[in-house]
Amino acid sequence: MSFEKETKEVNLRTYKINMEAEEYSYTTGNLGEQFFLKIKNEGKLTAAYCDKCNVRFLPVRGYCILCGNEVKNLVYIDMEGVVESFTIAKISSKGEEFGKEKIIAYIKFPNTLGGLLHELKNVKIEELKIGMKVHPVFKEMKERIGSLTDISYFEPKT
Amino acid sequence: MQKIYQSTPVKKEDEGKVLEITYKPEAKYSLSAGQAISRFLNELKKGRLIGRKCNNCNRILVPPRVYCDICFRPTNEWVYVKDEGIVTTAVVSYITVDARKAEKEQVVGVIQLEDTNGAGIFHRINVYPKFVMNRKIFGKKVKAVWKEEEERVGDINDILYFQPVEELK
Amino acid sequence: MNEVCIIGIGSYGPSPTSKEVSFREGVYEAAVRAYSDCGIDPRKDVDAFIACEEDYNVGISISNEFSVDQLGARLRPICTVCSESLAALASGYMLIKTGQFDVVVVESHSKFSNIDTYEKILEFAMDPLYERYLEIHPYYYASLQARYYLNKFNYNEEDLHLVTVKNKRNGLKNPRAKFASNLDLKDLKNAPKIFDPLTTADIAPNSDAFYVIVLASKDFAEKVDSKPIWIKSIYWCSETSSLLLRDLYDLKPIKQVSEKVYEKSNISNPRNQLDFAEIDDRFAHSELLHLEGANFAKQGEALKEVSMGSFDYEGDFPVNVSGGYLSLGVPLDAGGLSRVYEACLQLRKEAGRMQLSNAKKAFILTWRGVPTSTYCAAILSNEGSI
Amino acid sequence: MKTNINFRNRVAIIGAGMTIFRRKLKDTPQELTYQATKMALESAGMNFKDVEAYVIGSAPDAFDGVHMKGEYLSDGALAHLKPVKRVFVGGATGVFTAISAWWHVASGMFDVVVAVAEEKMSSAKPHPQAVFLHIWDPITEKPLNPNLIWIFAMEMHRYMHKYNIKKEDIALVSVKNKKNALDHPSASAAGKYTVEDVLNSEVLVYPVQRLDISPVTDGAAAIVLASEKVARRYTDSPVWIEGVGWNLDSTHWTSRELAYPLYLEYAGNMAYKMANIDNPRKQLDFAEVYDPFNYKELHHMEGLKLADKGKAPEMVREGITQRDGDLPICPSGGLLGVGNPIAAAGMMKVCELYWQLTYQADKRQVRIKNGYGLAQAWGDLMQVSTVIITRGG
Repeated sequence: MSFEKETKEVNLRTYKINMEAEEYSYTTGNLGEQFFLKIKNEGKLTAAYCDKCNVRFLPVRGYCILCGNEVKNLVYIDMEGVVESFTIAKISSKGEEFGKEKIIAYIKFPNTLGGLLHELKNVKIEELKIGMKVHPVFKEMKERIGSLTDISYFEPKT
Repeated sequence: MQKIYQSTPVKKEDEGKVLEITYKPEAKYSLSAGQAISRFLNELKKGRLIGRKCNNCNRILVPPRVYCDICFRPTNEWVYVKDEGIVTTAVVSYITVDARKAEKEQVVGVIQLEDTNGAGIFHRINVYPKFVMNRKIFGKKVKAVWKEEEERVGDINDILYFQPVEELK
Repeated sequence: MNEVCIIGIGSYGPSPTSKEVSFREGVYEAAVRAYSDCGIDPRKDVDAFIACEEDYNVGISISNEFSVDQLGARLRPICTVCSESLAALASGYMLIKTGQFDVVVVESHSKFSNIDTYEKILEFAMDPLYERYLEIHPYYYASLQARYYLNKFNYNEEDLHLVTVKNKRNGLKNPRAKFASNLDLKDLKNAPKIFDPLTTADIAPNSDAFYVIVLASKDFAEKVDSKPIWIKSIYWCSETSSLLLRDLYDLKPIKQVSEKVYEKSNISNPRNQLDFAEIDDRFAHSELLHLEGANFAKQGEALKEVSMGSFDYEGDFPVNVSGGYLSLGVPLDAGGLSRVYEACLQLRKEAGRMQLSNAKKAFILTWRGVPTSTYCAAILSNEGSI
Repeated sequence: MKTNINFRNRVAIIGAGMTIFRRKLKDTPQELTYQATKMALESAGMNFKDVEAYVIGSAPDAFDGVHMKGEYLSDGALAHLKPVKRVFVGGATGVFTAISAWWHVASGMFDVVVAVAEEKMSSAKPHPQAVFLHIWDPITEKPLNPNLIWIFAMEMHRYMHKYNIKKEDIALVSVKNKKNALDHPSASAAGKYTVEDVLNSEVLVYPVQRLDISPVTDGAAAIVLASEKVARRYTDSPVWIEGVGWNLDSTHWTSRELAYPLYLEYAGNMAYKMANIDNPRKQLDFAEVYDPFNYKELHHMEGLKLADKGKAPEMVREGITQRDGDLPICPSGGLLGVGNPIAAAGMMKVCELYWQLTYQADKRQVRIKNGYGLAQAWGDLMQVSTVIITRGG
């Protein structure tokens, strides 16, 4: 039948489906759980620390990404980060325009591999600069759930 | 020595005590049904089953395909097939799609359609569970019971179920 | 050492949409073309099949189930490889190298037009704990890369459009390039930077496409009537999956795959020893990173060379004469096979208006796109023994 | 197909490791992948830096809840800047991951390759079974709202009907495997059960009852493969991969005879031919056939020609498949006893080949006579089988 083809829209069918679960609930791992609880309970950022390589890295996981040894400890890191790059986001992950654009930055922290992606606020677009220093603003204690959304945004150090 | 890692189990009674992060997925599609299945669905709306015949192996493929999977050549022609066939297997489900207990049990199975040379269709079968358990339904002829014409939309559910042609005892 | 070659290529598409076929029918169309290209019967001659696909791109969980019949693979060894399709091709290459297989078929396709919630599915590929919570279009990660590159090497944001214009114009000579255009710089200058600093024109659109490639051992290739294109070397690798742990200007995986294929093909000066390249350009700046990583330009100088015309059709080293992804569209993971297809046409001297006069050795570099760090590279040649 | 016994490059399994299998593990999918890989490398006397390439196996993305799961898991294998790819053939993935790693080494391209399989089934809500809805034909089957178990119940009932097999005989497989698993340190569903326990367990989809099924589980398992020259450097007792086979039947399962797995016969033939085995019943010392449901073990013994069609239940009844029988089947305890984190469960069976053939299986150890063991897995829409044959001892 590849030798002839129906082309009329009225005869061709499109079938709507989804392949969703209702929800996913992800465990965070032993070290990850501590990382998120430090944010929730203390308003502090931590990194995984490999004593063999003497490196700290973020996001945390129970193994060292450099040497492959197990990692069991977190260390507090200096929360004053540096903007490595930024963009002004207009489209959401639903493919729709945000009502208000968001400034998104990739932020690195002193002596730490990796970093975080987060929103920047309290800065004018023309003042945005790679290399600027920013720090996190946490939500009220009672609103925190143990997630990176417990950080409302980052803002420039004043 | 066998190397087994002692990962961290979460016991059922500890659910809710470990931190978890939730996410709601969105994965929606508008699938092109294509040449063969578009026609199949449109014919269901008319209360008919249609297949594609391969003139090389003489099978009628239902649901239809534009290619023959055995001969690897294009199928040759559209053929209407009877909405009757023989039950080759059947089961009784007591659970829903997400593993909860169903309010009412349901019989489903495979019906090999008549005169197709092997085409089977998966659907509900309207028969008492006991005839599944004693396997009396196996090998018996069943016929499709369709929705009313105005309720049909061109979907596999336009067939309500298959029903034995003769009463089982 | 037994050599491996491509003896048959087949495609249906690429095109912006393909409503007339289901994904299985599209694959069948491509398969028929590939098998007739080299005169083989899949029911008799093929030892193994590989389908390259991902469940959430197809819309079926365990999409492997639905990969069989349309390839003629019923009751045959067939499997799914979930990666960039050039990595799937590498698996076919390895199967033949074991000496246990003579003919292996590799399939990959995109039915992008079936996917209603593409952005959410891409977000679903990101780390569930550390990368999804901002609810932004995942392409913004590429935006961060683009700004970082421009800033690091002191370019203006508008300079990026040079890549876009080159590839969109190259595509005008390619009948398969449905997103080709005779855009020029001033068209793009004031375009809104939806993916700041990128405009939507600087981002390759996704497309529908179906590709089937037939691989064979040298022994088999000699027995059939075909124009074999030899796989001189092929390699693939990934960096950490965490995009937070990668640098924004990260050439490591690109260097790794290209150096590996150069080494295996005895290439010390790629720009001189190779004739053209098909390189991932799904974002305008990606082509630059990839050119620098693969050592076709010094770090920070790819954009300068683009502006000088070095990589044009008439330039000293043509890059993406097919029009690249910016003109062909990205057929999701089938991207690698789409580039293999274009390169084979060049090497067979069947490329029509875009035919290069001196096309003997091709370099292909593919990336799996955001959020991955998976890269694949291959060197193809129309000349046999090494 | 020119499948033959003349390997260009011989491939050995030189290490195996796994996590415990449990209903739910706190560790992330990446961490589980890491843990299994680390265990396998330790058992081989190797480190992450010694690995040249990785093959990842995992079943649907819809379980872990990550699209392009192979990319995500590769970080846990520490596959940084190394070739890594994921292979996927539904439930048959676990064994296939080992097969794919085999061709990486057998091609001569790599000397040391890790095959690691992971599955975390506890993430999907409300129940992992619900995401199985998406494996059916989206247009002609999914709208009937099928539960996963329906498909297997239909196959089981067809098999029972065709060969007149009794549920009591099928139940013996659950009893045997759950008992075998008492000796497996990773097991999550081991126990002393009777045929009556199985027959009295909750009926889910007649003829399938609760204890006919292996439980959904989290876990990971891995092996290390090496070329002959590297294997000889690390061990005096390599376990050689002698044959591999895989095969898929048509997508249209409703048009197939479900009572017999023809695709498995073909996959088995491919592997037997490569391994030069012409009488598997005599030549194999044991087999880890795939047992996500108890009837599947019987079905697969027949497809692998370890039993005549419809006769596998007799062998179980006569005790031939017990650990101390003539042909032990699933000495590990199988999926029914150890648990079923899909791809990881298949890989667990390949790990068992390594442990048995290197005499590391402790209380599970079977008698090794000819040195051949076989592992097999199965999946998709009752459609695919993967087979691996190893020799050691």
